[in-house]
Amino acid sequence: MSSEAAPERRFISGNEAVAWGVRLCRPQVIAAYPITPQTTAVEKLAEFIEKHELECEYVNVESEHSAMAAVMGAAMLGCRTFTASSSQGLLYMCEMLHYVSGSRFPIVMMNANRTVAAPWNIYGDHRDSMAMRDAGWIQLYVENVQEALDMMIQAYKMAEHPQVQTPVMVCLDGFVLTHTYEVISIPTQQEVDGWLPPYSPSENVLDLNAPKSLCISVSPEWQTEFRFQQQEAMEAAKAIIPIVDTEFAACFGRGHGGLIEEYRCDDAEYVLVAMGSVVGTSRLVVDQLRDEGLKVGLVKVRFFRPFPKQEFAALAARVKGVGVIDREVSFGYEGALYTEVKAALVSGAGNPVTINFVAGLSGRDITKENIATMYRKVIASAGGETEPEMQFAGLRWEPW
Amino acid sequence: MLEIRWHGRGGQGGFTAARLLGMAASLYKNYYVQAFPSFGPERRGAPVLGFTRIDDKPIHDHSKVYSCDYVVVLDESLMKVVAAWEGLKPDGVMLINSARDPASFQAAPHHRVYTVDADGIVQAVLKQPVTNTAMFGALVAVSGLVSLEAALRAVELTLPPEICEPNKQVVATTYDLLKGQAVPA
Amino acid sequence: MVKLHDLPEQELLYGHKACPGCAATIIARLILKVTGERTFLAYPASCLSTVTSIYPQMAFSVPSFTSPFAATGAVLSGMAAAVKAKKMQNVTVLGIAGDGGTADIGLQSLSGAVERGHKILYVCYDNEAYMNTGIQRSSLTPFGAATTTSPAVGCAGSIGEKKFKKNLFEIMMAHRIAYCATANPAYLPDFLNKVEKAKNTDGPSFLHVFAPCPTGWGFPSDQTLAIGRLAVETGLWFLAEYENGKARLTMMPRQFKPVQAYLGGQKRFKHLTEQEWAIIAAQRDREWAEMKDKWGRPSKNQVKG
Amino acid sequence: MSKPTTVVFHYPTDKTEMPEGPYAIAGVLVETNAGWRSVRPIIADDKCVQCDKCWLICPDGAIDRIEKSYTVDYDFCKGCGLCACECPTKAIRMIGEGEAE
Repeated sequence: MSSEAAPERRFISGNEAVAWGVRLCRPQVIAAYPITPQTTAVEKLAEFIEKHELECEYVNVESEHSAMAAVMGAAMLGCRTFTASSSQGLLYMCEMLHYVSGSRFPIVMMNANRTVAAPWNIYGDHRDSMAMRDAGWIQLYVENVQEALDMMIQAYKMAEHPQVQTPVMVCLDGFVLTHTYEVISIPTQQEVDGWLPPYSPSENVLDLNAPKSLCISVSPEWQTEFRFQQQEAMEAAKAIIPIVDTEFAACFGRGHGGLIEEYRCDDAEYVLVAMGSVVGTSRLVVDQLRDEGLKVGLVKVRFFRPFPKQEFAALAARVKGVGVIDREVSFGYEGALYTEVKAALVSGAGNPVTINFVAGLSGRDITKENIATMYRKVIASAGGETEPEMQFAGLRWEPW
Repeated sequence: MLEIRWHGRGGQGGFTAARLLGMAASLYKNYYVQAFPSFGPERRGAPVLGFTRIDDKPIHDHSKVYSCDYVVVLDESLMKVVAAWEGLKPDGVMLINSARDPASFQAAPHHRVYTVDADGIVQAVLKQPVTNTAMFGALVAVSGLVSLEAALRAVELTLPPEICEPNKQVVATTYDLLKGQAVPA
Repeated sequence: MVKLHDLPEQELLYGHKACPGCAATIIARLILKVTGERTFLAYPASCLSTVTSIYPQMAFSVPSFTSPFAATGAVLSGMAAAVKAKKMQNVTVLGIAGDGGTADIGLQSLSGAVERGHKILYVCYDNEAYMNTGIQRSSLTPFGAATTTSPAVGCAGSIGEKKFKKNLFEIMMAHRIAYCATANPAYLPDFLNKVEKAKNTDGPSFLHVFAPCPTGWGFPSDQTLAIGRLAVETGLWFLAEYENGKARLTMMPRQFKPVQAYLGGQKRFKHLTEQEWAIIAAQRDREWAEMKDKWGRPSKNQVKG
Repeated sequence: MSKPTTVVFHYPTDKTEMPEGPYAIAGVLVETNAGWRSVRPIIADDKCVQCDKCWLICPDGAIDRIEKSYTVDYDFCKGCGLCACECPTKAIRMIGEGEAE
């Protein structure tokens, strides 16, 4: 079925799209441990390898911690690598995430966003990856299946960029994206080979001819300087991310934006900020409310790290109200995305009202009605009505 | 946008039917499509759902399906245990795998109800009680959403090669059976 | 067979900051003489990482990496997969970890790596406690040893560690590993031959090496190998290997010296009385009876004590 | 003899001189261990039988074997005394650093 001649239109799930995206990047070592809802992505990759459609070593590790450790071992020897996880698995990997970013290996992983026990639940929210906020990884959230595939390919380009050398985590909403089938375009191997050259590692690699010690111990006298490098790499990534997308669009005919994507924000007075699959549903609500004459817009946060601070600072001057949808909550404070957005808004001119909507926890649907209500609450709040700053959307005993 | 809900039991291929329709629609008129199962661990025999969304514009909606243009029930016994009519639009279509007369199912006045004895057909052709392709063929006939050709091509592209031919035969059979009954949408 | 005189002059571990008389560094240095320059080395957080690789003083001359404490086996798996993916020939993927990094926090990762059959050489240098963090008890700390978390404080029944150490050699055998052995740097030809066998094994290999620690055990720094010899002579350390699915003892003392000959020379055991000596000797006799029963007598070309 | 020697290490003075990530060139020594020692081994060549034992077991690799003779690298010898203890012919004795001056 795969054609070398032209991009192929296919009806596949988000996880299969991830597998295709990874396959086209020709990784040399993959290590993964199963967890719902990530599994069908790595199963597909194992199948590609078994069918000799992808030349790659697949390591069936015994834990997520080992999955990341194994791909790190391979990355040390200069291999392009991939792993994937979710939820408890991502948290079990936590130590390794820091290890990899601090060691500066450009590993790419997929996270199927799922909540974290307890209570036990296999469905989607952003609690897992948000808990990994400070692990030093570039974190991006996709909206649909096509973007999932495209961002796998872009992820390697960003991670391996000489000024970045930082691992990338591509986040897909569990089930809603991982298990949903959509019609997408799969680029040809030739196109991807032309756009993404084979990985040529930096000096930071184990080489028999030029022996080095990697991931060494560093005394307090030097640790700060290595940490400064990580921050500089993230800052560099802010500029490189939109360039990579522009180059991708020039080659493949579609792009997805920079750190954020604005939807109908040009003259918007009230905006919602969201990440992941709920962005798509929110677009429909924006259209609907615009038809009613309301000046609403939508900001899709594509990258949570590096965070689009300047973009929100610029937005602050233009809008009267900002609502932020968080699919997790930092207990004792507020949603993590809200905290970041609010802080970034303050750094700009203007003083929009802000409301945090905690919604879509553990697979709870965020309906179009929920989203419309959020807009109306932001508008009301900007008009002087009292609204709690932080609200759980759609609690069973508080119908929206 | 059209929304279709498929009722089956774990192992009956209800979600495959949802995908077959999506695949056929994407082939037929380059429609935009989405298909997804009722999320979660699948247990053989337990009632499960599949959903198909079809539109001529890109589908951005990632919320659940709350109202349906079509409901397809792969297993008649489910009619007693699930809320099959829930969310079916007033002019919506209900299609049930049953040897009984459509009138024997209590429907709201505007609902159009079709039945097809998929069990009997697949028993003869597939020799096993998997009714997803039979109900897919029947839906293609009553809805006119896609052509029979697109439906058969979708089977070829979705199912393993070794079971393609008998399933195409099943699709064509139920399609022919219901074609005459179809009311233009 | 390794010819000791033919080992290369080249020092691949040099200028480290280990305590004087450290057996772990004797072991690591000699292993690298056998595996040579074409070695990719991973070592977890341990004395070995602390004394060899603090920026910018790098005591290893082979490509090396400080691996996560819990994941040396997995890191080696990834390195071995990369060696295969890159079709590299004639290289050793070597891990050297302590008893805690191997038998406690690293055991799952090691088990996975061995079970999957990667071509790796994993060495556990066993100094019988967490020395790098200040001598805390591990699952390989022997009965009666005082550590900072199994202290002997002088009140009744406070004898230090109250359990016998677990049998890592048998754990590895249960994996049907391609090759594994116990060794002791006080028995150099036996030790280095086992290293060479492990290096040449097509599959996973594991060495459990006795590593007396002057600082943690409390003995003079010139006694490291003398203590190592006494451990074998008293029957408190056994020398064995497992290959082709069969285990055998590579040395069997004809008669054991009294356990106090070994215990008496170390501060960590100084609180023990005849009562504990007897318990230790009885356990030793039970274990040896079992080993002889299961694995038979050493073959005739092996050393007899 | 093939082993690292101490070098004058150029520490980065600017961010552009930093390695890209926490790695370092293997086998680079910036300081010796001579200061650790209060006693030092002295090898009596007339008693030495060239058995290699001291060269093999030195934890620091601080005994150089050149042809058939052995010399101690006092830059890296920590004075543990293991060589003296293990020497089968007692050709090595430990003397105080003061005595050596």
